[in-house]
Amino acid sequence: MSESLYQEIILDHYRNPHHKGLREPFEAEVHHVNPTCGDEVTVRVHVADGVVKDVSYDGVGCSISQASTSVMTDLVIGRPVDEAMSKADAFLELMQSKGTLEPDEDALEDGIAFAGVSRYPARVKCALLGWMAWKDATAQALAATEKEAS
Amino acid sequence: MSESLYQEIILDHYRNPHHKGLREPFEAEVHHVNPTCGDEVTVRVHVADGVVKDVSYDGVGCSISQASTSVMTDLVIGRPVDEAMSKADAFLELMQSKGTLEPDEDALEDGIAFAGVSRYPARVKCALLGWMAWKDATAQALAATEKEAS
Amino acid sequence: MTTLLPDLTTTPYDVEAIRRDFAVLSREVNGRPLVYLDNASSTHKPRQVLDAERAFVEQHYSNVHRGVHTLSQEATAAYEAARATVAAFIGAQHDEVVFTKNVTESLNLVAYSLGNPGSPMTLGHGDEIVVTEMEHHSNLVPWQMLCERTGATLKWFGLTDDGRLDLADGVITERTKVVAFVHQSNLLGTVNPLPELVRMAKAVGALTVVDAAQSVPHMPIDVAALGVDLFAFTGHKMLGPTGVGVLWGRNELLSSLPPFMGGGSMIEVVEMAGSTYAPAPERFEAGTPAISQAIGLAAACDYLGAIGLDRIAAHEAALTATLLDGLRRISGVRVIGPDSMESRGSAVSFVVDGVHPHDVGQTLDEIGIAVRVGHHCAAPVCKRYGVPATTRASSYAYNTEAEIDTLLDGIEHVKRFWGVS
Amino acid sequence: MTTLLPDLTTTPYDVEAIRRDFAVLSREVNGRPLVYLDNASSTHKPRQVLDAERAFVEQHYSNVHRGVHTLSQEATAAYEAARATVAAFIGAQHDEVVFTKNVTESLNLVAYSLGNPGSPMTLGHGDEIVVTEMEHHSNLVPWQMLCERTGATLKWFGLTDDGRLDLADGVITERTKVVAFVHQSNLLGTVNPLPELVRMAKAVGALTVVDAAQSVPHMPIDVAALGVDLFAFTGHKMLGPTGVGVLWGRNELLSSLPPFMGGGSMIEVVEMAGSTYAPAPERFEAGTPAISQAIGLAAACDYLGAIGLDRIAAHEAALTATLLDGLRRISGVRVIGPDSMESRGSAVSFVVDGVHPHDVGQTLDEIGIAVRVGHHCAAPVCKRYGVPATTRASSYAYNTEAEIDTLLDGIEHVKRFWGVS
Ligand SMILES: Cc1ncc(COP(=O)(O)O)c(C=O)c1O
Ligand SMILES: Cc1ncc(COP(=O)(O)O)c(C=O)c1O
Repeated sequence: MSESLYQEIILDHYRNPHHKGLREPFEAEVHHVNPTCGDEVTVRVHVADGVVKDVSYDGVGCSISQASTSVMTDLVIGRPVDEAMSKADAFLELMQSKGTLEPDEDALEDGIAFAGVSRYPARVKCALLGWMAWKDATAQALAATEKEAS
Repeated sequence: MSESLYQEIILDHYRNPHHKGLREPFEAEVHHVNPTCGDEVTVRVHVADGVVKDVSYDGVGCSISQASTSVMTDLVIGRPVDEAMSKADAFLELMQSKGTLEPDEDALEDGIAFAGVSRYPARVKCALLGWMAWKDATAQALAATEKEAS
Repeated sequence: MTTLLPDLTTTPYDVEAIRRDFAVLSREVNGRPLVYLDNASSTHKPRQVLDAERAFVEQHYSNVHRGVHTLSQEATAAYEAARATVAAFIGAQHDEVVFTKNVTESLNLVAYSLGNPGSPMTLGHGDEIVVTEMEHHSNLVPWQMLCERTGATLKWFGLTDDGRLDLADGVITERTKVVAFVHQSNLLGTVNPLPELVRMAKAVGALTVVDAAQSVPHMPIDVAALGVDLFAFTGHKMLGPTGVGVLWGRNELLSSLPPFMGGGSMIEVVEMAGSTYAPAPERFEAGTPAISQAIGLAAACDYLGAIGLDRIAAHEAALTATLLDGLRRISGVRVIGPDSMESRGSAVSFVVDGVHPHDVGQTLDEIGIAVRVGHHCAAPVCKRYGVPATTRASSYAYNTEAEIDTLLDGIEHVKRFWGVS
Repeated sequence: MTTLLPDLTTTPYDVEAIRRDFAVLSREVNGRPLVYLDNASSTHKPRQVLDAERAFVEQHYSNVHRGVHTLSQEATAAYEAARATVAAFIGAQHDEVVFTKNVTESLNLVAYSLGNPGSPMTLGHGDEIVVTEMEHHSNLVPWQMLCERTGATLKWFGLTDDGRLDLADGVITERTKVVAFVHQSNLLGTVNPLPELVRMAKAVGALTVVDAAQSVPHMPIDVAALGVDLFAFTGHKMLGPTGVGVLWGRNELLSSLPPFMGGGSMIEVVEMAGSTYAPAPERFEAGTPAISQAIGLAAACDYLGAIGLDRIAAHEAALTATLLDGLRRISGVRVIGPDSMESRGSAVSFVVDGVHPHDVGQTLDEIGIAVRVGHHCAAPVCKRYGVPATTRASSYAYNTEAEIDTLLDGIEHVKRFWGVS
């Protein structure tokens, strides 16, 4: 099953998710649901000095949504928000590529294991669930910190 | 064009309609319209002693509706209402036969020329316009005379 | 269980002959022969249906109802003959069948018509519409929307733990105007007690509306004998094309309802200041209908009729019994819906402990097995049984015992792959 | 007149090659070669369209949007690719195209949505909806019904004697909420001054809704450049299958409108107590869509695109000019609609003095010529011009000059047969 959606990397993240669990401190928490399959994720974001200090999460869902959220935390934690956002954009682009894009391993690291998912429109939403929640939470966190600052 | 819808009999009645024009006396007058093609007919009925004494009419429309109304008057005027009604039923049956019925010349006389029309659903309504108006008017005339009698 | 089935040995059911009519069934998926068990979602179409449509389009096509030229007459005759065939298939009269685009439109048609000016019932605050908790969204959302438009209240029958309707007292009351329910649930497989529901509705003078999307394809139906008021189903679940559905109702009832969509063919006299409408079925067929699709659906009815709905039902029952038996033997698998053959159809939903339905479905797909995963457009049922989604296998006339065995083996494979065995 | 046409000699238009793609065009009717001039009612479908549908159904069919299995992914991809093709055909974005069953549904969708709870406009007494006197019933009756439901008032632009809109002042006012009009009249052939109407509507902030059933098949359209709000057309008039239509609107606008029909696929979260809805286009596609028909329509767009809409328009213009010229030369024939080539399409309505349109049409059919007779679902236009009905000849990409000549000879025959020459 070399063409399987379920690359070893995905299965590893699914079985042993990174950074899972809800932690403090955080400036924003969001809850996203994929209504077509019931997958849910709660994401907390802690940003300071323009850097993603922590992302913690909890959720239920299929292997793709769980593994992709785990990979996402690896990719964004510790990075400047701008850089993390551009990774999110790169992942989004990969997911919308319908299998036509050669993924950039330097940028996406373990995320490249999801390239095959882009051929399965029904699963793309799963792969994006955690990422979209993170983007949403980060935007809220930035807005909240700006408000405090002003 | 031996299979033409336009049998000589139909063309004759169309060119020289029988009993056309509105006359007195009459107990009921109706106005029927075929909304899909704008054909219209006004029919007056004079019944007495259970007999169709006169049917007069005026109208505009295609050859089929005009000729069929003319044939109708030939068939019903002077006959007992029951007998006329059964002619109307025979004509209706012929029209609904989709070309499968052998028309009864004794009963329908010139009306048999319309047998071919039954193969053209869009024209069946034309052929029935005058007949339906006559049935309607006759029912009203009977109701009116009964009321007077009672 | 076997006593429930007619004797298939005296009239052998030739599933292989049937399969040859469906091109896709000889396809491979991921290197394995396709095992198509997603029939509750949609069925494949035999070449007889495709041929009927094509022959019509290539030789007799034209718009219907509006012309005197030969093609128009032929097309009208073919379209009306299709209506007669579909009507006969459910024991109905020709003028009782309205063609729609799918059962969803059929149900929306009713929900809109009943709330439109001229409706024989006035709906407002205090009036109640009753559905069930096992409705497909297509027989739930239209009623929610009708209630929102009119101020009526939506009520529903809940479900028992074993996937049946809980026909509790007090749901149907003197205020109930409409009782709308699914004949056979697409998620649970449950066949609902239609006579009982009709009796309860009639006792309070409520109109009955039946979503028969999953029953008409799978059992012989004599709609005239059911005592229901309106009855709707969809072509693509019964070997017919997409794009065509049906609403059945007695002509007097249909012709007493105000129109749904306005436009060509449904009118009588149109003036700028206002219009009058044709009687049913035309009243509800605004615009150019799904002409060739209606003809395809009639061909599907002929095809099903030639096999025999009773024999199809028996064939499915045998497959379903095998499937339920097999699932019972796999640990960690739970059926959502009736676990017995009593009053149930061939749609079997289940969950595999520890494996998300998406992963069950995808892993089965990797070995060529097509099942559906998700909430099957019946989200409240998932909620009721505390699952986010289910995996559903649903068989039809062309499935085989061997395919059910492949599925059962596949579920064992799923458990191994995801390490839950 | 010829200066209006591009030079067809340098890029020869191969009508015979096109004709070979349409099986029915080599058919005989009443012993004569079929001359099909009823294209404004519906067009025939080339084998490329039929083949595309069949290949899909035989190898990749499944329901869309709801599954993870391979067929379901393939079917979804094919359906969404069809949406993208249709969108590109009119210069639109993928998420701006809603598939409906026909243009009639597209227009009813808008009329219902605008009156439903959550509509961005409130409609009631004092509000006005403006149409024209040349609307097809499908763009008239839905607005009459909306006015009946909401208490709004219907107003309309009248017609001039030569078949044009009379853009009188005072029809559109500050109270106008919607201006709905036909782009090209199916009865008169008139192409309406769309920019002018859009300007008038925008000046008062009214929404524009365009019935493009007769324009999209016959002229290149860049919908994004038109400045209209909602734009609707139908598949079967542009070489596509029956059972599929389109509504175009910018995604922001579509997603701001409340739903029309409720059911599967158009929802986000469904609970018994209430539901939320998906964004457009899904919001307006309740139930299983016309999957294979959308794929057929995309194939039709590809086919038309390969010929070139500008070249088709030029070809039709040449045929129409020949027809109008010829009709002018026959005494006792009167064209209803513009008698010049300026801003007119290929639908030409006429009356033959002394012969009822039914008899004109039937007599032409007896020599193989298919034209439409009646009010063409635009009864108010007939009334305006004082005729009960008209005969209408309408050409398309596959018609020939020889066929127009046959029609003109046929009209002479009609006159002789009915003794009015
Ligand atoms: C201008 C116009 N609008 C609307 C329609 C209705 O199209 P449909 O029947 O496909 O809904 C037609 C064709 O009948 C038309 O010509
Ligand atoms: C019970 C039931 N009702 C309604 C529907 C909706 O059918 P359609 O999508 O053809 O409108 C379905 C299938 O999806 C169904 O199973």
